[in-house]
Amino acid sequence: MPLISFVWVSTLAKRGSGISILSILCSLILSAIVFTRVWNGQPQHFQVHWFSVGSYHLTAGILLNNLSAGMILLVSGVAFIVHLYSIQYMRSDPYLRRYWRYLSLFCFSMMALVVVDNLLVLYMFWELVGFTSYLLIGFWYKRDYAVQAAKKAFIFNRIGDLGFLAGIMILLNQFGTLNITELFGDGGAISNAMIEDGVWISGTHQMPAVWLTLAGGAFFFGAIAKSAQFPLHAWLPDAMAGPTSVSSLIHAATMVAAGIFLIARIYPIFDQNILMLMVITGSITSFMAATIALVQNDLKQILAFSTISQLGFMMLAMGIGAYDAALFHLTTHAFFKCLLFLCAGAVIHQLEYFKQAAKIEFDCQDIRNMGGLKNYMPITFTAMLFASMALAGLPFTSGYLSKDSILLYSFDWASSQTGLMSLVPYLAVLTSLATTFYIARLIFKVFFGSFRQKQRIPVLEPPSIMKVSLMLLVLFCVFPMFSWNPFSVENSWILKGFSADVQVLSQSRLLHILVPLLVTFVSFALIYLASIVYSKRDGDGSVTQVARDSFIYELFYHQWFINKLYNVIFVIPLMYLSRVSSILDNKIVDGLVNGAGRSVLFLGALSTFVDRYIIDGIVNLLGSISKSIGNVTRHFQSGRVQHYMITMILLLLTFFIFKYFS
Amino acid sequence: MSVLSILVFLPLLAGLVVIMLPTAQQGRYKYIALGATLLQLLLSAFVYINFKTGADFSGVHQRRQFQFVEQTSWINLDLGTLGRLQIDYFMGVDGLSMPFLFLTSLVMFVAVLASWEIKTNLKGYFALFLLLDMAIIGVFVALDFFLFYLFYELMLFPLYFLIGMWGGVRREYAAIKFFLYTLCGSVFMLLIIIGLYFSVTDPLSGSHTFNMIHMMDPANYVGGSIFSPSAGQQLFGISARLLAFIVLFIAFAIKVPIVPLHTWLPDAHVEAPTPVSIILAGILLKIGGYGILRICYSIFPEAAIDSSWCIGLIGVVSIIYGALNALAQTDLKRLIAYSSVSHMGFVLLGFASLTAEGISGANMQMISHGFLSAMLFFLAGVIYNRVHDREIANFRGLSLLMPKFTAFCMVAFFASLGLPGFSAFMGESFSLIGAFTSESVNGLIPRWMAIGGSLGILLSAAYFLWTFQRMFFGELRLMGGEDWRIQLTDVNTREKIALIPLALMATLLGLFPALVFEKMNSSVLELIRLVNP
Amino acid sequence: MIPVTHFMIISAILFCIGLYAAISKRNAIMVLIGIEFMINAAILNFVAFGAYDKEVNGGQIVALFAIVLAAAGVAVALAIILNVYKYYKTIDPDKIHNLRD
Amino acid sequence: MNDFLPNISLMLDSVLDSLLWFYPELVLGILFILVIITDLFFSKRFQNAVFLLTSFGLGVVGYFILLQLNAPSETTVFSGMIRPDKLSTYFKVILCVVSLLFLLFIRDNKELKSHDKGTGDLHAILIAVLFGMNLMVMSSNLLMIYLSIEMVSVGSYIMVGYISGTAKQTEAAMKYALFGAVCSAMMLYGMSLVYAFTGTLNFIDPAFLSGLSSVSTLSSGIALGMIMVGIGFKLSFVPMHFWTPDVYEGAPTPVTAFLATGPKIAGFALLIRLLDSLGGTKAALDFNEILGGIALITMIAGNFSAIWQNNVKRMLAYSSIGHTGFILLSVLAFSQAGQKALIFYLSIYALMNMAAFMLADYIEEKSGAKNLDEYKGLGQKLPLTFFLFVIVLVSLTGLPPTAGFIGKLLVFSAALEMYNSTGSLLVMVLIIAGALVTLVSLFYYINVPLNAYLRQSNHEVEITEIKTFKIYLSLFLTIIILVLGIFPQLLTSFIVI
Repeated sequence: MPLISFVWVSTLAKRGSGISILSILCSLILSAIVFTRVWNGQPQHFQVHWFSVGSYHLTAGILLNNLSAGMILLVSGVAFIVHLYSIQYMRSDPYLRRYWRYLSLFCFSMMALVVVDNLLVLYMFWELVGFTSYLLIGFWYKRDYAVQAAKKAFIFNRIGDLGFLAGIMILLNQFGTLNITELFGDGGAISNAMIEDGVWISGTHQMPAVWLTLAGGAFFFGAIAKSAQFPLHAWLPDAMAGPTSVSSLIHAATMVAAGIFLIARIYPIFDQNILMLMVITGSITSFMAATIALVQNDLKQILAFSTISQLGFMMLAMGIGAYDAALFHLTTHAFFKCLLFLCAGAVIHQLEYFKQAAKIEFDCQDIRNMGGLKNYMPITFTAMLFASMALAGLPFTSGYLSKDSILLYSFDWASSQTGLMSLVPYLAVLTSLATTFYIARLIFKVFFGSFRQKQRIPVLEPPSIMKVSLMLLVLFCVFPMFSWNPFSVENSWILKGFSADVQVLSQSRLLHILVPLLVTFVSFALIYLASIVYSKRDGDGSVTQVARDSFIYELFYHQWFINKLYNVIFVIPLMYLSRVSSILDNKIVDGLVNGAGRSVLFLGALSTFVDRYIIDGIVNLLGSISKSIGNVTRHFQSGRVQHYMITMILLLLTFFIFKYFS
Repeated sequence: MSVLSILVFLPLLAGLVVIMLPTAQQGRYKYIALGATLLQLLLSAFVYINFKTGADFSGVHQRRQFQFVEQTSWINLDLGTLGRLQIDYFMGVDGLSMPFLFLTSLVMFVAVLASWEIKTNLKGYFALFLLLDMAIIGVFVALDFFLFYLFYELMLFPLYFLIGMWGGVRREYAAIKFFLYTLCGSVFMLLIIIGLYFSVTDPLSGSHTFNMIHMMDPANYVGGSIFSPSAGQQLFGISARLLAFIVLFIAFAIKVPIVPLHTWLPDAHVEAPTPVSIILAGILLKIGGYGILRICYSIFPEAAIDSSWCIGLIGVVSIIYGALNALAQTDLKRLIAYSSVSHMGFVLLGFASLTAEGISGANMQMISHGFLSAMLFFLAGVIYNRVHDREIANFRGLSLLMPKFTAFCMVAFFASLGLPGFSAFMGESFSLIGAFTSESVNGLIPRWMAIGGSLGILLSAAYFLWTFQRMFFGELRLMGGEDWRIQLTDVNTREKIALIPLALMATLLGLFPALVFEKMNSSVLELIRLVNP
Repeated sequence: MIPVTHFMIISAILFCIGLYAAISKRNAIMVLIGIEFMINAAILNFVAFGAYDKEVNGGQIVALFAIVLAAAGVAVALAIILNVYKYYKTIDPDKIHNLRD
Repeated sequence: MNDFLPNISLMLDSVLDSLLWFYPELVLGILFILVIITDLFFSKRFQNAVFLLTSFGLGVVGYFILLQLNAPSETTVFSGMIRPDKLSTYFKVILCVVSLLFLLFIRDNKELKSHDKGTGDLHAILIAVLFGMNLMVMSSNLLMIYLSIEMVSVGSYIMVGYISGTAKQTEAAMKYALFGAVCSAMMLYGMSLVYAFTGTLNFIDPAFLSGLSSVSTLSSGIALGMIMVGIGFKLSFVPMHFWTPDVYEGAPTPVTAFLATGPKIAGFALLIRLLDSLGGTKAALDFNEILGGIALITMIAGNFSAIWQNNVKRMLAYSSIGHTGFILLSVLAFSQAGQKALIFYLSIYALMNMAAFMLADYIEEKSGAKNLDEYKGLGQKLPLTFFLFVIVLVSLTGLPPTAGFIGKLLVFSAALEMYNSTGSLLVMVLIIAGALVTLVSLFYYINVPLNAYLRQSNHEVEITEIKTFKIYLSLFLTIIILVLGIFPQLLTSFIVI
C-alpha cells in the first residue's frame, strides 16, 4: 500500500514551499486512493515488529478502517488547502522555510496519528502534534505573548498527555498489548474482559474495577486537553497567537479534533461514568464557549471559542453514544471552521496591507475596527457567509446535517435520562442558538455596515491562490458533499460509514422533524436580530450607541446580567459556571495556572533552600563535628612534656579503674 | 588480549603517550585523545554489532552466557587460614553492560571535542582524562568485584583533579564535596566486598572468590558465613544481607544520585569544566545505576525485594524534588544538574518495579540521559565559552543570534522533557509503565508512585520550556551588550561534530528503541528471574 | 630475713616518688633524677625477687643491665638537656613548648 | 655458684651454637665498630667512605638475613634470650630495607649533610639502632625486650637531637628523651612486677603464663599494662602517643621518616611476640578487648587530630598514629593470616612513609614550604614531586590501585574473618571505625593536592624541579607501591609462614 510512501514524502518535505505543497498533494491523492479502497471495505492492517520489552512485543503498524481512512482524507484535504493558502498568506515572512518545515512536520505527525495501530505510537504522534503546534504557535517567537501562548499550549497538552500515558499504563498492565485492534476490535481484549465482584478481569490479569473507569478517565483527560475542553480549554484562545493559517489547520480542523478522534478510536474502553462525564463536559464546554464567543471582539478569539464550543458538541455526542454523529460533525466542522479561519485570515491579512498602506495604527483583529468589508472583498465574504451558515447549522449546509444529528441524538438520549441530565438537549439547543447569534454578529460586524477606518484606500480582495483555496472549502460546506438529501441526516454516507459498527439511529419521528424546524426558525430570527443590531450601525461603532437601542440593550443586558450573576457566584465554590465570562475565565483558569506555576516555583525555591541549608547543612555539620573531635584530641597537645606524662598516667589510671573497679 | 582489554587499556596507553610527549608538543595532546576515543568508539561499535542476543546470551548470573569474556588469574595470595585470596582479571559483557560501553565511548568522544576549551596544563588534563576514561570502561566490563572496585575507585582521583584544577570559581569546594561524598559510599562498599568474599566460594576450586557471578548463586555461600542467605545473620539488629544491600545501595545511590544524597551533584556539575560535566552527567551517574543492577540487585535479590518500596519512594521523591529544584535555578548548568537528579529518579523507580518494562525503561532512561545530558552540558558549555556567563536571565532572544545553536538546544531540551520520538520518552514512559505494572505483577510498589513519577514529566516540561523561552525567544537582549553580541557566534564545525551524533542517537533510540531494548531484553528478563523467581 | 613484701612496698613508694618528681619538677635534671628513682625502684624489685631465682639469677642480671642502660640513657638525656639550655636558656620543661598544636 | 661450674662449658657451647643464628647481628656489631673507626680516620680523605662501608655492611647483613630466612630457627637461642624464627626474620628484612632507605635519605638531605659534624656518627647510630631493632623483633625474654628497647631509644634520642641546629630540634630531642625515659622506667617496673609474679623473665616459658594466672587480675593487669607502656611508646598508640607529633615535627626529616617506620615496625613485632605468648590466657588482661579499645581510640585520635594540622610533618605524624591504630586492628586479628597481612601492611607502610617524608623533605628543600598553606601553587612548579606525593598519599589513605589499598584490604579481611569466627561486636565496630577514619584521613591528605594544585600562590617564586637522587628514589618507591597495588603477590609470595 502506498501509505508508507506518503509518510516518507511528508517527512522529506522539510524544505521550501514547493516541495511541501507537492508532497501534501501526493499525500492527498494517496489518501484518496486509500480512502476509496478502504471505505466501507475490509479494514486493512499492516504491522511490523517494533521492539520487545520483557514479555511484551510491541508492534508498530497501520490500521485502516473507515474511521482512519476518513480522517486521513480529511486531514490531507484540509492540509492541502491550507498549504495552498499559506503560499500567499505567509509569503512575506522572513522565516518562511521554518514555517514550511514545521507545517510539514505537523501534517506528517497528524496523518500518522490517525492511521497508526498502536496506542504508544499514537501517543508519540499525539505529543508530536502538540510539539509542532507549540512550534507553530510560537512561530513569531519575538512576540512575547506568542511564546507565552505556545508554552501554555504545550503545558496544557502535557497535562492531558499525562492522562493519556496513565491510560496506556493501565491498558498495558491489564492486557499486555497496546495494539488497537487487539484491544478494541471485535472480540478484542476489552470486550472479553469482564467485571466480577468489583474486579476487572482479563485473562490472567486482574485489577480493581475502578481502574477501568480510571483508564477511561485517563484517556478522556488526554482528549479534553487536546480538544480544548473545559477545564483545560484555556490554551486554545491563546494559541491564536500563531499565524492564522496555522490556527485554521491545527487549532480548528485537525489537531483539536484529535481528542475526539482518540475517543472514537478507543470507544469501547469508556464505561457509563466516563460517558456521563463526557456529556457533562461537552455540554458545559459548548455552552460556555458559545456564550463567551458572544461578547468577544477579536475575530480570531471568537472563532477560537466557537471551535471550543463545537468540539464540546462533539464531545457531547460522544458521551451520549452518538459516535457516528460526533464524527460526522467533526468532518463537517473541520471544513467549515477551517474556511472560517481562512477567511478571517484573509481579512486580517488584507487589513494588514491596508494598515501599512494607510500608515495608521489599529488592531487588525478587532471586529469593532471592521465593517462593510463585503464591498471590498466579495469573494471572501461569500465564502465566509457559507461557512457561517454551516456553523449556524442552517439548512442546505453541511453543518445542518451534522448538528441536527447531534441534537436529535441528544433528545433521544435524554428521553432515557432523568433529572438534570434531561436538560442536556435543551442546553445544546441553546448553545446552537447562541452559535447562530454570535456568528451572525461576526458576519454583520465585519462585512456589513461601513468600514470604520477613515482612510479611503480600498481594502483589496486577497490574491487568487487564497481565493481558490477558499472556494474549494466552500464546496465542502454545502450539503451535497455529504448527503443528497439536505434535510435527512440518515442519508449521509459519512454517518453510515462511521455508524457501521456502532448503533443505528432510531428516533421518534415527531421530534425528528420538530427539532430542526424549530432550531432553524429561531436561528433565522436570531440572524435577523443580529442584522438589526450590528449591520445598521455605522461610523464609530461605539458600544454606547448599541446600548441605546432598547431591545438590543435588553438582550445585552441579559448577557451581562448572567455574567454578573456568575460574578457573584464566583465567590461560592461553583466556580466552573463562572467561566461563562471570558474575563473571569482568564482570571480563574489562568489565575490557577499562574498560581500553580507560582506555587511550583515557590516549591522549587523551597526545595533549593532545603538543599542548600538543610542537606548541605547536615553534610557540613558532619564535617565540623569531625573537626571538633579533632580539636578535642589535639587540645592535649599542649607542647609541655610533663603534661603529656600526666595525661598519659591519668589516662592509664582511668583505664585501670574502669577496667577493674567498675 | 581481547577486545574488552583493548577497550580498557587503550586510553591508558594514550594517556602514557600524552605524559611522555614533551610539553612543547602540547598542541597534539587533544588529537591523541581524540584518536584514542575515536578508536574506542569504533571498538565499542564493533562490540555492539557482534553482540549476540537471545536467551542463550542473557548473562547476568551465568558465566558462560557472557560475551567477550576474559578471565585470567590475577592476584593469588595465600593467606594461611584465610585460604587463598583469589582475584581474577575477569571481564565480560552482557545485555546490561554492553549498551553502556557504547554510551561511554561516544560520550567520551564528545567530551574530548568539548575539551578544546581547556587552555592550561594540557598534559595533566589529558592524562587524567584518559585515565578516567579507562576507569569508567573498566567499571562497566569488570565481573570480578575486586576489579570492579579497583576501577570504581580509580575514577575518583582523575575526577577530583579535573574538577578541582580546571573548574570554576568554587571548584575547590565542589571537588572536595564530590570526593568525600563518593568515597563515603565506597569505603563501606569495601567492607561489604570483603564480607562477601569470605562468604562465597568458587564451586570449582573451593576457595573464596571475588567473582560477582559466583556471588549471585546462593549455593556458593559458605554455610553460616556472614552474608550467607541461609544463615540469616544479624548485624546491629538487622539482617546482615539487608544491611549489606543498603550499604551498597547507598554507595551507588550517591553516584546516581538520589535525594537527599545529591547535593554534590549541582556543585560538581556547575564548577566542573564542560567536558567533565559531560562525563559526570553522561556516564558517571549511570555507573550508580549500573552498579545497583549488577551488584545490589543481583547479589542481594531478597533484600532488593524487601526494600523496593523504599527505592521506589526515593525515586519518586528524586523525580519531583529534582524537578522542583530545577525550576528554581537561575544558572543554566545548575538547572541541567537538577534535571539530572529528576531524570535519574525515573531510573530508580524503574528498578524498584522489578518488571521487565521498568528495568528496561530505566536502562533506556540512563542511556538516553547519557546522550542528552552530555548534549545539554555541551550546549551550556558553548555559551559559557563564548561569554563566560551562564545566568539564564542574562540571555534573551538568542535564537536570532545563534539559530543553529537554538535548533540543537531545542532538540536537546525537548528530547529531555520526554517528547516522544526521542529516547528519553521511551525511558521515562517504560520506567513508569513498569512502576505501574508492578502492583499487579509482583506487588512491589504501589501504583500511585507511577502517577507521582509522571508528575515529573510535567514539571520537566515546565522548567525546560520556561528556560527555553527565557533564553531563546523574545527580542535579543544580552547582559554583556554589544561585546556579547560579537562573541556569541553560532556553533562551529567542531561543535557540530560533537552535537550531531548525540542528537542523532537520541532520535534514533526514540524511534527504534529496539536498538537498546532488544540487546538487553534477555538479560533483563534473566535478572528479574534471578531477583524475583 | 626481711619479708619480700617490704621490698615491694619500698620499691612502690620509690617508684611513686620518682614518678611524681618526673611529672612535677620544674627542672629537667630533676625529672631525670625522678626517672632514675623509678628505675631504681624496679631494680630493687628485681634484686629482691632474684633471690628466689637462684638457677638463672635473672633478677640480678637485669639489675646490672638496667643500671648500665639507665646510665647510658641519662648521659644522652643530659647532653640533650645541655643543648636545650643553649637555645632556651632554661631547662624548665614547662617553659619549653614551641612544638605544640 | 660452684654448682654451676660444670655447666659453663655446656653453656659456652650453646652460646657458640647460638651464634649461628646471630650472624646478621654479629655483622652489625662489627660494622658498628668499623664505621666508627672509618669515620674517625678515613672520612677526611674519602668523603664517601662511611656511606659506602655502611651500605656495603647493610648489604652483607641483608644477605645473612636472607640466608636465615631459608633456615629459620625453630627454638630460642642464647638460653631463651632470642628466637630468630621466620616471623622475626621477615621483620628483620623490612628493618634492613628501612635502614638502607634511611641511609640513602640522609645522603641526600641538605640539613644533615651540611652540618659540620658530618653524618659519620649518624651511620654508626643507625647501625646500633638496627642492632637494637633486630634484637627487638627476636626477643623472647623480658630482659632482651628492655635491652633492645633501650638500645633503640637511646639511639633514637641521639638521632633526633643529632644536629640540634635549631631550638625546635633540641626541644624535640628533650621531649623524646624525657618521655621515653619515663616510659621505659615504667616498663622496667612492670617487668620487675611480672618477674615477681612469675619468677621468670622468659615470656615463652609456660611458667610465665601460669605465674601470671596465679595472681589477681588487677596485679597482672597493672604489671602487663606497664610493660605495654614501653611498647606503646615505641608504637605511639594512645595514650603513649603524645610525643609523636612534636618529635616528628622537630626532628630532621630523615630521622622522622626513620622513627615513623623502623622502631615502630620493630615495636609491632615485639607486640606480636608478647601477645603470642599471652594468647589464650584469661587470667591476664583480656588483651583483645583492651587492644581493640586502644586501636579504636588511636585511630580516632590520630586521624581526627590530623585534620587540624598545617605542618606537613606533623600531619604525617598524626596520620602515623592513626595507622598504628589500624595496624593494631590486624594485630588483633591475630592469626597466621593476620600476621601475613601485618607483614605486608608494615612493609608497604614503611615504603609509603619513607616516600612521603622524602617528598616532603624535597619540597621543603626546594621551596622552603613546611606548611600546607605554603604548598599553594607548587603543583605546577614541581609536577613530578607532587604527582608522586599524591600517589603516596593515596596509598596512605588506602585507595586502589595502590599497595596501601591491598594492605587495607588484607587487614580488613583478617578482621572480618575474626568477626566471622568470634562474632565480637567490638571487632565489627573497629572495622567500621577503620572504614570511617579512612574517610577522615582523606580529609587531611587531600589538603596536599588541594593546596598544590587547586590553589594559586600569591607570591611567585621561581622554582625549578631538579631531579635529585631523592626524587628518583621516591619515584622508585612509588612505582613499587603501584606495582604492588596491582600485583601484590610479587611481595606476598615471599611471605610464607
